[in-house]
Amino acid sequence: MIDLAPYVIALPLAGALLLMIFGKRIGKAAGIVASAAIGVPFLLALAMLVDLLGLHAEERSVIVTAFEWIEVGDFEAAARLLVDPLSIVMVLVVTGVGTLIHIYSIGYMHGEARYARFFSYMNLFAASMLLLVLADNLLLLYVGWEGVGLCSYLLIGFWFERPAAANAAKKAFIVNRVGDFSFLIGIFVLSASAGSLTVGQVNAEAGGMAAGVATAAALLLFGGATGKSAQIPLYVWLPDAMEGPTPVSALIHAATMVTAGVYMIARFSPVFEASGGPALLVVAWIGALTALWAGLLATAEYDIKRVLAYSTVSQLGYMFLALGVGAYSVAIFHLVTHAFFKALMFLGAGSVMHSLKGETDMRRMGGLRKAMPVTGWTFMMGWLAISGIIPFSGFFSKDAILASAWHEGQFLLWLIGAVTAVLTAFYMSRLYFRVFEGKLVTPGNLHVHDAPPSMAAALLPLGALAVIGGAINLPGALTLEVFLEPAVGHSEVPGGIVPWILGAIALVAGVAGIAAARFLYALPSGQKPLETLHERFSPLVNATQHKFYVDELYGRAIVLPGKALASFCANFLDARIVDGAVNGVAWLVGQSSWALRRVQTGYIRNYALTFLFGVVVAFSLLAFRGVL
Amino acid sequence: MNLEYFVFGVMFVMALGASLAMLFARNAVHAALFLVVTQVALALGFLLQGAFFVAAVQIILYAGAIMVLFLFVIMLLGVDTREALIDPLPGQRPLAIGLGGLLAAEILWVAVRGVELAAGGEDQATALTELNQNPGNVKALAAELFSRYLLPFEATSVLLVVAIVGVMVLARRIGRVPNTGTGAESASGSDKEGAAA
Amino acid sequence: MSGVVDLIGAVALIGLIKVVVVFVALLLTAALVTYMERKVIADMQARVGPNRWGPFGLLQAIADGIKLFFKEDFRPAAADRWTYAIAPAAAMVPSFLAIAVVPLGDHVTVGDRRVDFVIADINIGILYFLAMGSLGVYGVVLAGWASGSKYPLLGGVRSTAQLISYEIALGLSLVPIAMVAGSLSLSDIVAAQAGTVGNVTFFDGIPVLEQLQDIFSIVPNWYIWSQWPAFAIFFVAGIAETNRAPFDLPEAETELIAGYHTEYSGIRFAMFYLGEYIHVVVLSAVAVSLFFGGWHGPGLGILPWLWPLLWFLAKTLVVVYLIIWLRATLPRLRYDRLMWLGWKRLIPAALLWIVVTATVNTEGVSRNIRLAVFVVLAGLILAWVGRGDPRLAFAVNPQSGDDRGSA
Amino acid sequence: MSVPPGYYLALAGLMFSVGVVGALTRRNAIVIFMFIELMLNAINLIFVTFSRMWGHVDGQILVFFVLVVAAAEVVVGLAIILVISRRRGTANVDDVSLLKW
Repeated sequence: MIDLAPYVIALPLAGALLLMIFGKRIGKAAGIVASAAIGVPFLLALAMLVDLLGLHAEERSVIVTAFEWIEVGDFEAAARLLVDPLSIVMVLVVTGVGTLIHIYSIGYMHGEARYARFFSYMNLFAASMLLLVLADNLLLLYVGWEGVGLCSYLLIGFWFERPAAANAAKKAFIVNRVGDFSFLIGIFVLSASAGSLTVGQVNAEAGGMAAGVATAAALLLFGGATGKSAQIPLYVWLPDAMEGPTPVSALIHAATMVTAGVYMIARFSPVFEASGGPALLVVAWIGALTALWAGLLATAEYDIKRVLAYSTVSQLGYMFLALGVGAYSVAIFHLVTHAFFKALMFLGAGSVMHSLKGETDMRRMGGLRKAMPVTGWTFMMGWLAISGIIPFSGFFSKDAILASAWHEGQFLLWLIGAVTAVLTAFYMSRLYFRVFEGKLVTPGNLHVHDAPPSMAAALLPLGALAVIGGAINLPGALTLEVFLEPAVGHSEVPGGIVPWILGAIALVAGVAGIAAARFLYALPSGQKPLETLHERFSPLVNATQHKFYVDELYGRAIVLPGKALASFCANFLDARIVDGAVNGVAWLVGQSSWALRRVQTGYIRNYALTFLFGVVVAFSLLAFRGVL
Repeated sequence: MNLEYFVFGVMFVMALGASLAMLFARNAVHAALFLVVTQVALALGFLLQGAFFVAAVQIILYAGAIMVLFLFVIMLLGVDTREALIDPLPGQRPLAIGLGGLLAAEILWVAVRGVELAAGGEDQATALTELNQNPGNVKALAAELFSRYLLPFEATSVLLVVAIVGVMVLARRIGRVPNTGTGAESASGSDKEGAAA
Repeated sequence: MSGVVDLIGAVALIGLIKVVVVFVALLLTAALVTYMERKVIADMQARVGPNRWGPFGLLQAIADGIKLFFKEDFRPAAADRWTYAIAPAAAMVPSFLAIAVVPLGDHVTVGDRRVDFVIADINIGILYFLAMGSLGVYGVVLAGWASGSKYPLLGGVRSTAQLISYEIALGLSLVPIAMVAGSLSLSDIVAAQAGTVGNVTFFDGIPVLEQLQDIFSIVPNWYIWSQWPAFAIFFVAGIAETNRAPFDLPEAETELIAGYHTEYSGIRFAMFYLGEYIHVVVLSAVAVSLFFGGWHGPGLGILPWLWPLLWFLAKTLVVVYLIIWLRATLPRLRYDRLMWLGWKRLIPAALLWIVVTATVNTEGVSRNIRLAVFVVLAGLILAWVGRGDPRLAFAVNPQSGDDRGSA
Repeated sequence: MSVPPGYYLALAGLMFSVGVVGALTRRNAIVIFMFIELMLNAINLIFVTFSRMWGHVDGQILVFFVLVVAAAEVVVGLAIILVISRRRGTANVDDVSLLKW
């Protein structure tokens, strides 16, 4: 079954092409076609997983050649796919969550004019993402990397009639290009120093690389990851990306694409290891700071989807923190659980927006759990999971990250993580209490209805996964860490009493956050302290509400000089110098032809005379040079 | 041997004199006649150098066909009027004569050096004589023409066909309704065709 | 430079004698032919013809010559002086020159020197004949143009087109002869026609016809038997070259007074006249050499060199008679018919005949097959040429107009 | 001792120069054409002379090609002159000066 790996990519790609060409003809069936195009690969992936489990642990890395791609002399880049524990986990997440989101979209996008096109993009995205995770070759990986970027751009700007959506798409694309550029150079450095483009070869050669080269390559790769996975300083595009349809946010900006950076670093962990301390430290610190930073921003946001977006950024920061402390399998574990509960919450938010005619401001909502029970209850699962309440999935993964940081001796990082855990619980609870608890509030007193069957069909399984997803890494059973070991190496799990204490602290942090939020936002008594708080810390609150002025800073520091440079190029360089040169040459030619055209008398005998003159001159030259 | 020099002298005077006379002839028909004389003289020159077949072809084709064609067109168009002596293009005539003289001087200089060059070529001249006797001039030519020069030879046939078609197109009078085929019109039509081809 | 010596050798003593003798003989023959033409035509038209001067009017030609010689030489005012003067000579000289390559008889041995009865046996004889024929055009053209008069000019233009048209057919008709003889020299061609046809096995096995085969052992081996289509084309084109009836359009008296020599009189007119008759004689002589075995013929033991000359003269006069006969018989062609005949019948027929000859003379083809192919293809060509102009059919019966799409 | 080739070459060169001067000074298109023919004839003489010099017939064969090209050129050229003359009533090349700005 593992040989079928190319079909995992080919099916969504075929679906995308089919819908692109015959989309109008297919019409309403597009959603079903697209869901099938991603659902069947999920089943294939399950079968592949079974096959893989059937192999000995050391042999769980199978290379499948789809076709020979480029062969120039010694250089060859075959379209080879690498099926190993890491990629199969990613494939399962992408296809599994992706299938649910596709099914959800059938209901959510119902009545949309560009229905088939949406699903075409979604399938194309799935194909690109699967190519990214399955590629055994840096070039192929880069194709997938750019492919998901393209689809992200297309889907964020799906409602391109809205300037906000169009701008958000452009922003996402441009910010991502910065990261992609870094990534590309990283690939060049790797291929130059490793002499090969295949993942296995690069990782095998990594140990022999000079530390400086490895560090440079690692940092460049991480630069790519900061773009794709929305880390400081390139996180700014993700909140704006919420302009896209909600299923897009759920699939791309929560579950899959933004985790590509995490996957990529896990994939090239030997390179990061080879660089020694600095690179991993940078990764860890950037991750921790992003987690804290985004958590702070999320507390002041009123847009329901943006809160979730900041939350995503924050949780991705956790994952990078885990990567940075060398706990790759933990990072992947959190990636998986996060995919479950964050997709769930996005879809829940989408369900809310769907029934509130697109309303996203949480100040105009309230008490919706009773009005839409399915959405409310499943959202609650997600809320509890992200808040780190035992036994929901988020607790296990977050706890594992914090434990790994502690174990590595990075106490400061552990502290930041713990504080962020409090913040996470706080802002998610704020969201939950505002929207689902309390008195029923709807904009314009709409009649609220619960999610339609297809949406519910996605919400319920995801809710269940959010609850029990932590089970995949329960100590003692067949754990994810053990499964991933051949691919990303062993991660030390602290023994003794320490993990239990750390787990307790994490749980306490989550509970504390929830309690604070409940006090401030859910209880009537919290109204006054909240206002006091706002007054007391008004500059901080203000700054938070303005996203710490990062967009403005970028606007001043990068966009304005860029515009000035462009304007300089356009108005001076191009208009004066380039055009001036071109026009000057034209003017010169025109003037000289005006002068020279007097030679052209029209009398053929004059022309012949000139001809004779040339002959005589040529003859004389030859004669004098003694040729004749 | 002196006889050959004598014939060459006659030929030289005839050819050069006729060309110069052609230059100064103000009448087109006279110019054509001098050109015929030049060509006949050249044919004599060819004979002197053992190129019998070429000499015959020179007479048949140049003097017999091409020049007759010239005369035909001159008579047909009636362009045998005398040209004015003053050249309307300023400087054309002195420049042309000057440059032509320069060219002549240069060619003469090269030819004189060519005489030295040819001193070693006398042996080969006898080779040509032998060639003219053994397979004969015509056969030697034919053997070369139809073996080594076959492709150019065929190319010239294409050239001739193209020329014929081109002339037909050029000389055709457009818009003339074909008559019953018995009138004078078609007579003049075939007249053109005949003359042109 | 053996060829050069050959040619220049004509200037040497024996050559000089030959030239003089042949020149005089040719003049006499031409004079005889003028007389002959008048007599023959008169006979055909049931008249008497010249009969005042000398026995049977034999001195008539001399009388004419003397008369023309003493007549006033008249030049029109608009004439181009030098060209007008040169034209008659230009008409006459090439005809004289053409006889140089024709072998008039066998050789004679004087002392230890062999003397051939040919002025210059050059190896491109046929081409030389064609070259002289093409130079003959100038007399007509220049006369027409130089007279400064419209009828001569029209005659000149007509003859220009006519001559260069028929020259092609004339040249092409000689190619098959060169092919079968393997030489361009007239002497070689004549030599190739020596003897008789010999044993023909074509009729072997056919009872009666088998007996007839013996007849071939006395039939002379002339090219006329196998090359008669070439002879037909040559003869027609040759008559057109000489501007004689029925192709005498340049001087068609009903249309152009006397064509290119309208303005000429006296000795210059005589030169045109003489040139034409010399041309006729030379044409006949060449035809005899090419197709009728030249000077070959049975002779008696005494004076062996004389008989070939006599045979040659006799054969030539027969051909001349044929030409005169044509003049007395056929009406003049209309100009477009002339062009039609030249371009659309004679040239294609000549080309076709070249192909046939080349095919049939391929190595390894048996003589019988050659004969059979000859008979069939020659018949087909004859039928095609004789089919006539389809436009004529249309003129007679408009409904039957086929093949006039190109008109 | 036969005439050295240099003499022939000199004659050809002189004839060629005469042809050049004639083609440049005369105005009648047909006459210009004749001078071009004169130049071609001079070239033919050169070919034949070289043929004798080197003792093979290649030069004479080239004369054929020159002849063919000359024939084709004359035929087409005269037809063009014929057409121009019919249209514009002149064969003077200076009257046909359209080849300019």
